[in-house]
Amino acid sequence: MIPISAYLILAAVLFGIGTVGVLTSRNVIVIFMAIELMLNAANLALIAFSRGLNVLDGHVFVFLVLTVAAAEAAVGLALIVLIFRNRESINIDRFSIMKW
Amino acid sequence: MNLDTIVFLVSAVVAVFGATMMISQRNTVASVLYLILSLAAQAVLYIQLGALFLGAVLIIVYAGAIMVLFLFVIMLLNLRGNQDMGDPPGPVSRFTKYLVSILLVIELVFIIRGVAFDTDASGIMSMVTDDFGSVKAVAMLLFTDYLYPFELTGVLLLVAIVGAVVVSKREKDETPIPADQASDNSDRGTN
Amino acid sequence: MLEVIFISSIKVIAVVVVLLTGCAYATYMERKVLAFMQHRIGPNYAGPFGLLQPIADAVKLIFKEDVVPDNVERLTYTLAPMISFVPAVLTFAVVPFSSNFTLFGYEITGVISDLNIGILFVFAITSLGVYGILLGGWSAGSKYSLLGGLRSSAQMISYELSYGLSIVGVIIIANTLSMVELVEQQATIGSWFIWKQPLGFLLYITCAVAETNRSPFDLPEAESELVAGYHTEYSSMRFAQFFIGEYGNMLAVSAVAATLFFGGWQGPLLPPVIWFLIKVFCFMFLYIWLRATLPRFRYDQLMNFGWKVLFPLAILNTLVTGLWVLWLSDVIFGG
Amino acid sequence: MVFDWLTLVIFFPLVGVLIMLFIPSKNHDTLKGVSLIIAFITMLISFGIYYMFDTLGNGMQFEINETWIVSLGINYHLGIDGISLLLIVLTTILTVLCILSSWNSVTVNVKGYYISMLFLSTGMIGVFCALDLFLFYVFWEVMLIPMYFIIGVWGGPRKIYAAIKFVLFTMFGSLLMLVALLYLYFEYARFSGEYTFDLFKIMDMPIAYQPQLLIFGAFALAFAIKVPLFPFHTWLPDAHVQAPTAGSVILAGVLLKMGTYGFVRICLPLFPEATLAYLPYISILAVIAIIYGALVSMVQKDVKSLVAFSSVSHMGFVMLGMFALNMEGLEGSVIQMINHGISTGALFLIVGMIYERRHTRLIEDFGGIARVMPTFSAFFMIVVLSSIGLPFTNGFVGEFLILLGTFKTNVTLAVLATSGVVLAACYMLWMYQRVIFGKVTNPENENLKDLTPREKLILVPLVLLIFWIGIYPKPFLERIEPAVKQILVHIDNARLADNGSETIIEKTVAGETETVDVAFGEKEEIK
Amino acid sequence: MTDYVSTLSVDLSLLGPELVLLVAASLILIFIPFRKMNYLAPVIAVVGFIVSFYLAMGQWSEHSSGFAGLLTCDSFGVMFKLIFLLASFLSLLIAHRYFSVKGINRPEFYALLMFSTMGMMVMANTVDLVVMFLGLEIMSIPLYVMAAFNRRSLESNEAGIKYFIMGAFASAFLMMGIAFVYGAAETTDFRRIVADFSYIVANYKVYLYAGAALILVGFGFKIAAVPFHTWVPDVYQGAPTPVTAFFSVAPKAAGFAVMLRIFLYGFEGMEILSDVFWVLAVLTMTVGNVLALRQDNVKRMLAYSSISHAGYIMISLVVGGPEAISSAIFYLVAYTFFNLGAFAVITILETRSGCKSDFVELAGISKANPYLAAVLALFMFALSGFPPTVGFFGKFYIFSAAVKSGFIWLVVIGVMNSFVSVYYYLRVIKTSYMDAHEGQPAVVKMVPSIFLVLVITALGTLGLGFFPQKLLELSQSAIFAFL
Repeated sequence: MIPISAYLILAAVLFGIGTVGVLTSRNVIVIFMAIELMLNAANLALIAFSRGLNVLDGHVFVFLVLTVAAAEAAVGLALIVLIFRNRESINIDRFSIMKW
Repeated sequence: MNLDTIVFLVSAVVAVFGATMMISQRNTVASVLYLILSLAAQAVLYIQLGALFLGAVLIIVYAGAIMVLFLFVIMLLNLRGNQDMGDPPGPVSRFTKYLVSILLVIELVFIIRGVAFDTDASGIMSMVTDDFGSVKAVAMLLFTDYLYPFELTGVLLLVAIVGAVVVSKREKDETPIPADQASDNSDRGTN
Repeated sequence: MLEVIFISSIKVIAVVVVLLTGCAYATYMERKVLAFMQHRIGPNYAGPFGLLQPIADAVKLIFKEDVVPDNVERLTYTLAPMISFVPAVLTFAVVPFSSNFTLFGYEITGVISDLNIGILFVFAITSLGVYGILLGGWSAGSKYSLLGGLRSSAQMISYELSYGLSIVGVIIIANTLSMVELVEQQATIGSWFIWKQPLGFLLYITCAVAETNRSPFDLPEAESELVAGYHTEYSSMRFAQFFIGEYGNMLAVSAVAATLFFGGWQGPLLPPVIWFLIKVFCFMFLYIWLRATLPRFRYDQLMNFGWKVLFPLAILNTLVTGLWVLWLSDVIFGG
Repeated sequence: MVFDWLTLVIFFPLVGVLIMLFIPSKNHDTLKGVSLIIAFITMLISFGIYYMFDTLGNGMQFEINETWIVSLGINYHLGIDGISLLLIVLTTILTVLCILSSWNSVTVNVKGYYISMLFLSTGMIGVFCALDLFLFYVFWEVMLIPMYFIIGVWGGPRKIYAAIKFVLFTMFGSLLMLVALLYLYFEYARFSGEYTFDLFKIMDMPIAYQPQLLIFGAFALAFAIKVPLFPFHTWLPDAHVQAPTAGSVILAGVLLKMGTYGFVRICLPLFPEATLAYLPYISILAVIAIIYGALVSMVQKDVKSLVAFSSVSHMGFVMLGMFALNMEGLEGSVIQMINHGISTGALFLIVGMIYERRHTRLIEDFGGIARVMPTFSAFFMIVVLSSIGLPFTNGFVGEFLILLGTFKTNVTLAVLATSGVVLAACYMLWMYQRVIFGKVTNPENENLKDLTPREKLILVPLVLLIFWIGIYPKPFLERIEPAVKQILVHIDNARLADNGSETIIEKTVAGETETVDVAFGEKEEIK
Repeated sequence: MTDYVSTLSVDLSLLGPELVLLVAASLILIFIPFRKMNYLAPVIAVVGFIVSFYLAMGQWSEHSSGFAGLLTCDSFGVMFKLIFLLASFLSLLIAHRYFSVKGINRPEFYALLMFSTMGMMVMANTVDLVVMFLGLEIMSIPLYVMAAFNRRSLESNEAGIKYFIMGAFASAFLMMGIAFVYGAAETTDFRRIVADFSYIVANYKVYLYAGAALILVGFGFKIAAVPFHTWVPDVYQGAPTPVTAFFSVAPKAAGFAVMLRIFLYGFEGMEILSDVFWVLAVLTMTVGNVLALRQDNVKRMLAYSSISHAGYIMISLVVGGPEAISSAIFYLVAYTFFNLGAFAVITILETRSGCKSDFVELAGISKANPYLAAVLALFMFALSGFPPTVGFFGKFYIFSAAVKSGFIWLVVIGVMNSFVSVYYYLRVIKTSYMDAHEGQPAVVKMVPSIFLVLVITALGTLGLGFFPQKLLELSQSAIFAFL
């Protein structure tokens, strides 16, 4: 049997990779995907906990989070399309009419 | 080294590999593909953890819909190959970012390890009943105890639809942004 | 343990072989049926009645030169045909093709794997099929391909919703997601779900045609506008993979339709596998018939039809079915 | 139910503000008229209060104590004693004079100006009446707003700098005061279980020595900046010089008094032990202020900044007298507050009058004014003498009492302070000589017109007051005396305790000391 | 099968205000295709807000929960509902004129505003982390869109995408935190967490603390606490001004509503939180203030100022206890009034052509629009905490709660910050009243909707400053849920 902590560590690593992605990437789409990865890491943790605790609430949460991710994706991608139309770039550093 | 462990190790490695490649690719489409790879590996882990239903949902929703949407957008914007990504950032800012992130990972890993190996009772998977993670069991919870959040997700999706339409729908009388404004790259405001 | 693996492998190989042959002969069938419908003869040189034509085609495609245009994205260009082909094959992993039978003293189940979330698995897999088309269209670096890819992905995403919702009615009534159980519940013709879910079936079959990019929803590869759509730049085996993918998908949705609405392998007299194949090929015939009969939609008509007709109908169907089941249960079990 | 005179006098100017809001901003004359009438009525009300004031009464009069914010124990508690009374009257008089003096000099945004003036007078009177610390703080801060506008909008060339400096300096002190005030509030709640900001209730509470020092420091800083005491005075020359005439008058005449008033009303009775502990330092600072202010005044080229620095010097006297902590010193200190208001106010008015004519304030631009403007010169003379403290003028009474009080406690300081009087004579008279006497060197000065009736009307009441206080100060002193005695009671108690034994305080408030230490202990941890 | 039916029966009256908003927003959406009826959208929205407000007031004394305990209706939540409704209502009035002038008056905006408000209400009215998360998302997604609502403005686009990325990033942290809390406590319901707190801490302390930390990071982004504040100035500057007005008040209030619940009720037993918040509060106040000092754009300045105000409110998180909570509520109400008022003035000034809210553009408005300038000055004084405005009393109340618990040094830092803030707030007044301007300053056309906003906010700012008693009582009784 694999200990639950192994899954949690994996989730933490994925979460960390997502964070690195958000902080270092300059491609908006990749940043966005990294955020999705972070959400998925949370999902993995939820499922692992759910298994460890032997209750199903975690599964329900994952279901809800997936919905949230879908909703975010819809709006986020629409925004990316919008700004690309006007700016012709997906490099986050180019979005600097105002400074970060 | 039984089958479970092998499956876990392989999936974990693939998941991490996909994630790492995803953030390090310069080609956006490749990034998407690597993320899908990582998600597929995660779906395997879900199933291994007894979340059969959610594993399928992960593939259907994420790989089947969300990532398609990503690809669709990339195609719509016709981003081919290396986009204008400018000069690489200075070593200092890059270093700080990596440092912060790596510290975060290390911290989380240590936290988990610390707990897991102190109290193994909770760390080891307990045996579960057959219908653990089945559609029925999850749905039972979802439509009884968690009815309220479930209904809220409905609202959330409605909101997302409205939002996406508002952002992307061109009004009939809408004029494009004048060229001089679009090229205005000067830094206004101070920070 | 080893035994199980061995039997499973044999089953997998058998299914894949049958599937590939099915695909090949689906093309033959299409050409033949179309020809008859148009008062032509169709392929008739290779072999008797042109029966060897698919093999000749395959040989031709294998030996053709593999042309790769210059400005393609190598990785995705190579991957795309495979991605479009694999899901079609994978779908059959959960489709029961027969009842359990005994062969050489081994008890063999009539399905490769009886997942208790079988239908979800089917949807998970078929939803991946779009990647092949999308990536193929994008990576080829041609306008036609790109437009074809875009159209097809938009179309598939749009119809996937109704596609999914159309079978929810069946699932609600059957109260299971396992394909095997579904088939078992339709033992007699009277218990086929088509009778309980006529609207669901119509929606399903319409969406399935759109999902597989078949006429009259074949805009991604509309010859008159886009040459050949997403596979314009493909040739030789890569093209063949796309082709097999398309027909494989047709077979897959047909198999699912047969399983969900027409009792799968259930049937009198004939062996179950034969019944299954008959039902599947009936649907294949339906596809061809549609192609021969209906003109192609315009793109906006297609989208409007999907979102404004099919989707609301699918929701309505789900709602009515749900209410019906609730109400019925109240009546039968006394609230 | 007694009629609430104090509320009336505080908020009557706001009635004017309300009326003026509805007058179109083009009607300058109406606006001026309304504001003058309102200010005048306010002055009459304050006179009424003056006459109704019971000279023999001990403690607060006209007291009003209504609940305001019940949940926090904040009351609308007003009341005046002699000290407040005189300052209120001074305020209302100066407000009227200021409005008169700005009649022609303010031409832009007239409406805003007069609204600010009336608003300001509400704030100032409120400070002098408030007996609830919260209320006091509110009025204290409120008056910053109109003053900021008066300096910033209608001021001189560096008005913006001066205005913001004025606000920031005052804010800095008062915010620390707020913290101290909150500390007192909870300390009292711990002491008695009742949440209140009432000055007299808090006065009854013994405060442990260490925290008392800190709290006194916070309050004293706020007040010292306002006074301004020596190292905190730098905002004053800027504000005075840049402010319009009326602004300078109010600033010098009333606003500075709020600082000293704060010392008298809050610091001394509330923290007697800390007062004694701080006494030497403050006295020394006061003496430094006296001499420093005088010396700097002497080298000023600008009349207005000369007067401004002389304020530093004069306020030093006030502080010195106050911290003599005896009857004479304190009485003198209070009288000197009034005096300074009158004479420095008058000086600023006079400078304003000449500035209106010549649009310069540099001493070297003048000379021989006496020839062309004899009446002006005469008034100027009287005011200058009053400022110096010549006998028979008000300045003499104040400074004499202060020096007398100081001599009783510390001869060295008194001697040093006396030199300030001498220096005052030097710079004032030297300035007067250069401006008024001699030949008319500058041709522009030849055609100056003498004072108009309006200007005379402004100066006459001040001159009358100068002589009244100078010759017959009894009515003022007898009103101050009971109040001063009250305050000295607190000080004497502390002194007794102090002389008896260092530890008496600790004993009397032993229980309290402990809790306070706990509170501070927590604070240390947090730090 | 029958079980489903019985559990489905729920009391919808608890959701009254939310449902009203939902229905009104849907109505607006339904009317969109009928272009001629689009003018109805703001009307429907206003009616919706008023009805919702009325219903929410009716819930004041109701303390009950529904939906298997996931929906909690208590006075704390209701208080916040009222704050959100007030803020949204005022923002809506501000928005109408501005959007008409800018040519982006699309009815979807009002629907989004109502959805967002509904999300906030969901957030504030639950003790379950997951529901909070969903509420947060329902609130945030419309906000992303609203930030980018001026589709033709690059600044607005940028604001949208930046806000989106930061918001989604924060959500991910939040979700990870929730996962950890769930792992530690086996539940996300705070009532159960509180009940078993000592057991959880004894056994799963690390998970719980890690979860709390991640949640803190997530909400840190939402309320723009330093060091998670970097998105604020750009988003505030870029978004359409009425939207900025809304951002600066309502989502912040929602964030605090949740944080108060989480950290002062759910995780009350964690002593370390006080220290963490101490540092965060000081940083937030100070950084916000110091950076605000050197801004040349009023909107940007107000953005930094809103950061520092969040810092003041965070003091109440440091302190804890009933006083602190009610002081935070009081301050949020007060802040709603004067901050929205300030933005209302900025908005109406921006309806002049080519105006970008730089400081220099304020010069001379006191001549052309004396009343507007006066009201602006009033709000600036309130922001900087001068009596007799409610801004002073709010700060006073928060500081007094802190002093009471012995956080004297924190209060000293707080007042010093508010001292610093005086400088830049007065700069606005300075520019509008004292700076010279060239040419004839443009007179701004006043419209009834903005006039109404100004009257409400100014009366609120002054009236509550003079007579805070009633609001004090309300905010003190609103903390019933914590006792």
